[in-house]
Amino acid sequence: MKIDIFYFAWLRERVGLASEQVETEAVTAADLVEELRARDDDHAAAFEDMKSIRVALDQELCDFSAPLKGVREVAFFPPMTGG
Amino acid sequence: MKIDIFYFAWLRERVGLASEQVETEAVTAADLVEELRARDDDHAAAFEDMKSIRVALDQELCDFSAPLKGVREVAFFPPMTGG
Amino acid sequence: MSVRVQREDFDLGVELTTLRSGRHEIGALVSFTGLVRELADGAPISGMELEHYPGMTERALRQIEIDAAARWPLQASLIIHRYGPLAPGDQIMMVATASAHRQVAFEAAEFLMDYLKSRAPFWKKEQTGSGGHWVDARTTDEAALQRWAASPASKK
Amino acid sequence: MSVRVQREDFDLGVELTTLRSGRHEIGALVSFTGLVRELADGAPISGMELEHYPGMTERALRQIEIDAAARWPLQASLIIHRYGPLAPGDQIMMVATASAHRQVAFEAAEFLMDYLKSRAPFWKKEQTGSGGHWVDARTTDEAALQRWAASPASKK
Repeated sequence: MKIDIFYFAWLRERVGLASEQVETEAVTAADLVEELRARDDDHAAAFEDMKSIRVALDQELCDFSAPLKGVREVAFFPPMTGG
Repeated sequence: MKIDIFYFAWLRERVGLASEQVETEAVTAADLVEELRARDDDHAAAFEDMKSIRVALDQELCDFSAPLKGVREVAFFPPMTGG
Repeated sequence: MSVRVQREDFDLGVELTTLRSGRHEIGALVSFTGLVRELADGAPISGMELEHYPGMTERALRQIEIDAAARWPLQASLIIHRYGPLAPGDQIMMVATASAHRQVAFEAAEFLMDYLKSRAPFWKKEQTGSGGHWVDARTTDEAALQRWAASPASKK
Repeated sequence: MSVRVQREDFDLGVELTTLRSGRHEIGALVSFTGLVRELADGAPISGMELEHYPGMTERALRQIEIDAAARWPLQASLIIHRYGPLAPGDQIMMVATASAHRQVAFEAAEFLMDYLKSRAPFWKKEQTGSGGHWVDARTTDEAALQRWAASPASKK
């Protein structure tokens, strides 16, 4: 399946991309992270500290164990600091 | 001693006065209330329900047991309802 | 810190802008505005008269502001309270608090309101179809003070 | 109820006046305004960049407002959050809540702020003398959510 991936804040800076489209068969968000890590050093560095990373599937905050089935948009970002 | 007495809200309406000056030897605010009650029916009616009356001595909220010595201004009023 | 007791209305936006103007250490600004409701216990009111105790009112409000500043690291605060005749929808009063962080600003504003309700000498008389009625103090307002007695200052 | 995510500044006074305009059942209006502080951990900042996740931001803020309206009897609420470049003293965001009584308005405003801080996809990057720094989330912000999970709605 094709998934649009978005990166925000320092994740965007470390990956060096604001977004990318990937073809993946990953079952969960965590599986997708493993695939992305294997891409190159930038991705590996970005996903080094998973405690500081949150994931949203189709714009809803989710656990990394959440299934990707039917999901079109995945976003990775650090804890939010608005307000 | 001479004391200026002020009444507010429904106490003012029941006494029929916003203020009056009295000559008194009352030792406490409670003693002063007893003297005022004896003045006439309006005063007696105003001070009927003491649970609903507060007293300020020289513009500070006090207990009715507080001494009047040196006090120039006494105010009686119901519980406050500002805000 | 400042306190104003006045008959005339106030401009909430102007007051809040003035309060924080040029004060770049402020990160959080909280305001509370009290308004005249059109209903009193379900009955429509045509207006309200706010009586106060000139002299004591200003003293009481200043003391409440001093107490708040002693408990929380506030960069600014403001209390404005009106008296005289008011109509439904009118502004009755406002408090504002400014601090580096939001919890301080929120707590201090609630503290100001809780004490103002039960310790500042104002009395409301509402006009309804059946005449004028002095508003009863709510027991919940006196109870609201308890939480500040129980908990020590949260200095954040 | 309304949510706005925008680059441009907002007029706090106008927003609060509009929110309560003609709504005479409102007795209490609470506002919170977040401002850019001139200091970040003691170091002066020259500016800040606020990044967000277009689409998810609006969804998250709307959901937070819906959750607040389900817990408290609110007559009106408003959330405005800016993004893009900001300077010290600039307004970052505001929330406002209107209700018949003050405790409801205060609680709902704090609820909106607590959830907005930890659930709305905004990220702050501060510019200091040593370059740009992404602001770390405070553990106290995540902890602040606990009190809403623990206590049932106070419907007053």
